[in-house]
Amino acid sequence: MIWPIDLAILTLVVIAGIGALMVKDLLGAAILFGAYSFMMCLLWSIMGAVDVAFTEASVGAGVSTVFFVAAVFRTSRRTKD
Amino acid sequence: MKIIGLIITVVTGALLIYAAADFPAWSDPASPASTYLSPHFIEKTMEETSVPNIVTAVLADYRGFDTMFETTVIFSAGVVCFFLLRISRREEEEPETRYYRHVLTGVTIQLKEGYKMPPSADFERIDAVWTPPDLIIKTGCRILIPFVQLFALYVIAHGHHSPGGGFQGGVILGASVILLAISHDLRTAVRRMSEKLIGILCAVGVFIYAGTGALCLLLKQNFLDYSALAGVLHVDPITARSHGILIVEIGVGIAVLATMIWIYNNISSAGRYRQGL
Amino acid sequence: MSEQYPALLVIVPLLSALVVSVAGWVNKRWCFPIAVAALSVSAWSSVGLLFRVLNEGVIVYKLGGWSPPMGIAYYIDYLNGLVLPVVSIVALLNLISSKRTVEQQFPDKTGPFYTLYVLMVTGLLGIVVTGDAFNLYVLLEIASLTGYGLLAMGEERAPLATLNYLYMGTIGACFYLLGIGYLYIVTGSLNMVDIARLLPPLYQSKAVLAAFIICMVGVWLKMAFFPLHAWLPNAYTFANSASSSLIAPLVTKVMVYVMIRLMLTIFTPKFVFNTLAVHDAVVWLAVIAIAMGAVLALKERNLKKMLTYIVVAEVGYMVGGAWLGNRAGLTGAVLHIVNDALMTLCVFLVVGNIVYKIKGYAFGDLKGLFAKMPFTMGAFVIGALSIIGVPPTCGFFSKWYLILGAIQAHQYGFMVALLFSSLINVVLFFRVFEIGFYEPFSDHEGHEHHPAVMAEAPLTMLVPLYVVAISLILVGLYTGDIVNHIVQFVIPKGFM
Amino acid sequence: MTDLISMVVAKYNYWIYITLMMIGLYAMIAKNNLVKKIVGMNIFQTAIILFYVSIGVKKGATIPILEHGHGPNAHHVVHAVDYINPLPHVLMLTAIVVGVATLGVALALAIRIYNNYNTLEEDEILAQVREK
Repeated sequence: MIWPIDLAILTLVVIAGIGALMVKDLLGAAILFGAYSFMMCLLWSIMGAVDVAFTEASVGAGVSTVFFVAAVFRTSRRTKD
Repeated sequence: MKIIGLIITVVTGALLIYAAADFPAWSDPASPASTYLSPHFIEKTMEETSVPNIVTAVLADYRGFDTMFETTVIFSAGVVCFFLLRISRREEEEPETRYYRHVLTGVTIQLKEGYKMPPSADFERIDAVWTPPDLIIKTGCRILIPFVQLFALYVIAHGHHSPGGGFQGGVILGASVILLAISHDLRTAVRRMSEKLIGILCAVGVFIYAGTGALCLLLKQNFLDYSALAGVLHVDPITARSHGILIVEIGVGIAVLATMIWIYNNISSAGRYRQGL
Repeated sequence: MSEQYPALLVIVPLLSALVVSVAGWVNKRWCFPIAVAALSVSAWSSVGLLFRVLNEGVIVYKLGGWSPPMGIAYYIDYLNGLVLPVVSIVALLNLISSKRTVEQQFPDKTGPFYTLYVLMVTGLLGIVVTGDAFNLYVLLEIASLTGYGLLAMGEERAPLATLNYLYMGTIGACFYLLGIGYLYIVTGSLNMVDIARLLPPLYQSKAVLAAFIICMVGVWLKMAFFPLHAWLPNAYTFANSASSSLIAPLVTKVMVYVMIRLMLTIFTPKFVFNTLAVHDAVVWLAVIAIAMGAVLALKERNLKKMLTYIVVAEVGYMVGGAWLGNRAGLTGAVLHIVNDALMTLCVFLVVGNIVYKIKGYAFGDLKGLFAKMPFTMGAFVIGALSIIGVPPTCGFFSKWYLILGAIQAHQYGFMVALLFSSLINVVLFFRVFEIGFYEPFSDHEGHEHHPAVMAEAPLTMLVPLYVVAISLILVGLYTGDIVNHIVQFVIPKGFM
Repeated sequence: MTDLISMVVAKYNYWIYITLMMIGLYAMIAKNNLVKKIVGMNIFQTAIILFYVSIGVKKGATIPILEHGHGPNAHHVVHAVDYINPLPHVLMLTAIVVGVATLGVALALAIRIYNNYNTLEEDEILAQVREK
């Protein structure tokens, strides 16, 4: 395991997670959530959980983000927090 | 609410940090989790099931019962989304305003109160909220989709030897149809895979899994004991386990494929299939 | 065939849920008979299993032919042997009774409704029968997801109430999952019996303590134990009556079963009552739960919501009884799982009948109901007497054991809370009787009809209701046999 | 002090998981927007998955796919220390699936609520409910 990469990804995971919750636009939150999932997937593949990482890449970063975007499209992008 | 949330969060976090002190060191090969059950799986999987990918073997055989219910969870999510969102057929058959666009000139025609236009090559039906078609996106996706689907089939079939399996492959297959719906429109995707087909495929996928288990039951073995299939498949019991895993992975793939499209269709159109994302 | 009962119990409903779902697309009329047939098979196998447990003791069924702890196994002992028939029979009776309501409320969606219904019963039966801690989580999620779907179809406020339930339920299930992860990291096993075998040397570990607390909080969230009950009343009140009369009797009771299973099988009473010694605090929490449930129920002017607060109070009975840590208390708690499932089913079926005929359940809608629906209200009286705890109905006997346990454990606060809540229940139900009996019937425009015309619910709704009402009395009369032949074997050694 | 630092360094994955879980839990309780709560719920679930995956990691081991499974070199002796613990991975595949299923149901409910009240802010919805 290469620790600088590891540390960089861990930091990005936390930043993306907080960003998804802070941003004042639901579409932005959905996309940041996709980024969060993808960083998580990288983290797991570093840890050797290849099957889990593969699933997270297709489900978390792929289909979940699409669901979010579709739901935001059907409702509203507006948010107060 | 914010203060209560903060208090609950801090208390939970403190409890978890307090407990983490007694964990075995991280990545320690001598921790109980690594020495109790997992050596059996790692060392015996090959001789007991003949599947090199240990995760696949444990997923679909040793803990196959979990995976069957995992597929059922996805299936029930699909049914719930349909149940909650889908507008009933009677309501949808009310006369609607249709929009048609002349392909060459771009003139839009509005037909009220259920009038239809006879199918012709000059006019295409469009949504009320219409965005101009992007040639690059449409063509790009049309080229991409077959390759995505080919890759998905590879992922399902090669799950015994490499990361992947029914679930990941099914999601990718579903995503290819969702891509079609996004790049064109929902109506195009629904024309390719009708709602009824999707609804039946979901159930069929889970049925393949549970039915394989029930077949083992009928062949006088315990539920999901694939070695019972040896007589049916004309192979030895260990290879029968490997084949049994492949069969259930295909079932998972079908169920997940259909459910992902189903959930997407219902969410993106809020239950009215006439217009979606 | 009888050695395959444990598999049939869960597999038959699962397979038929899939068939029902396909039938919903082909011909809707087949859905209901298939669902009834499936749940009848489950009920039959669960009763068969109970008799096998009585004759042979604990049954172990290995799924996939892998012996535990490698694979997943079912363990059926006296505790889940008793709970299984209750779950399957309650679900079957409610299914038959709610046929008309479902056709009235979702004419287009009967297929998905019955699919979700049968899947939910599959999940609940699986939770009760499984011997694997992680398998329990997966089945819990099936039961919850289908439950969200069923509850959200109702009045205008139902989706919001259900979404709140979904947040709370997800936190609860995730806490349970996390607790199992903590146990896995220190023991390396997921099988309940195996974890119990590996745990004793680790009782002083902080990780085990945290695992216990997290699991308990998760399960309490799911069963709506005070102060984590906030999601329950709205979610159950605004749902359609067919779903609420399935979910209100079963979900909280099954979660109480999971709590008792965690306490007795995974963590063992030695850890819970000797190493931890927090049972006094939990019993006091149960006292507050009962008192708050009763007081909040008193405040409601709406029959269904009043009943949901009674459900919250009843959860307090069972949690308190289980945490008293003695023979009588645990007997009372286990008996109350059975009794409360039947009592709650009885009163919620009555609400279902009233909603079917009157289209309302506020106190104002109940005027003159004894004249209008005498048979329905007759069953309501039996259910109400049982909840109050009048002998010979079954509610009296479980309450008797609970009070006995409270006295033996010197928990007089719990005893007072039980008596107080019985008193409040008397007030609650007699207020409803009074409105139903003395006030003249009036329709929504306020025109008084005198005398009210009898408009009883159809026979398909009345027969299951009366089966439940009579079983309330029968279970009460045979309480002694149930305790002597089944419940006393649930009590672990060393309980006084 | 050095003890503390070495403990922090040795288990840093666990600290990250606890941080993410706290973020998710706080968002689920304190956020006002329904979709934001759903994002928080997903972060909460992924944090638990991260915890499980961290259990499985083993120093000096490779991914849990046997080399030379079939072919001439098959049936050589497999040593457990060479491969990562596969069991948590299996469990977490299931948990990811449960997560996406819950997400679908939650979004469907959010759309239903939006259709009823025309907003996703919880306080605005409650204000509308109180008015009626």
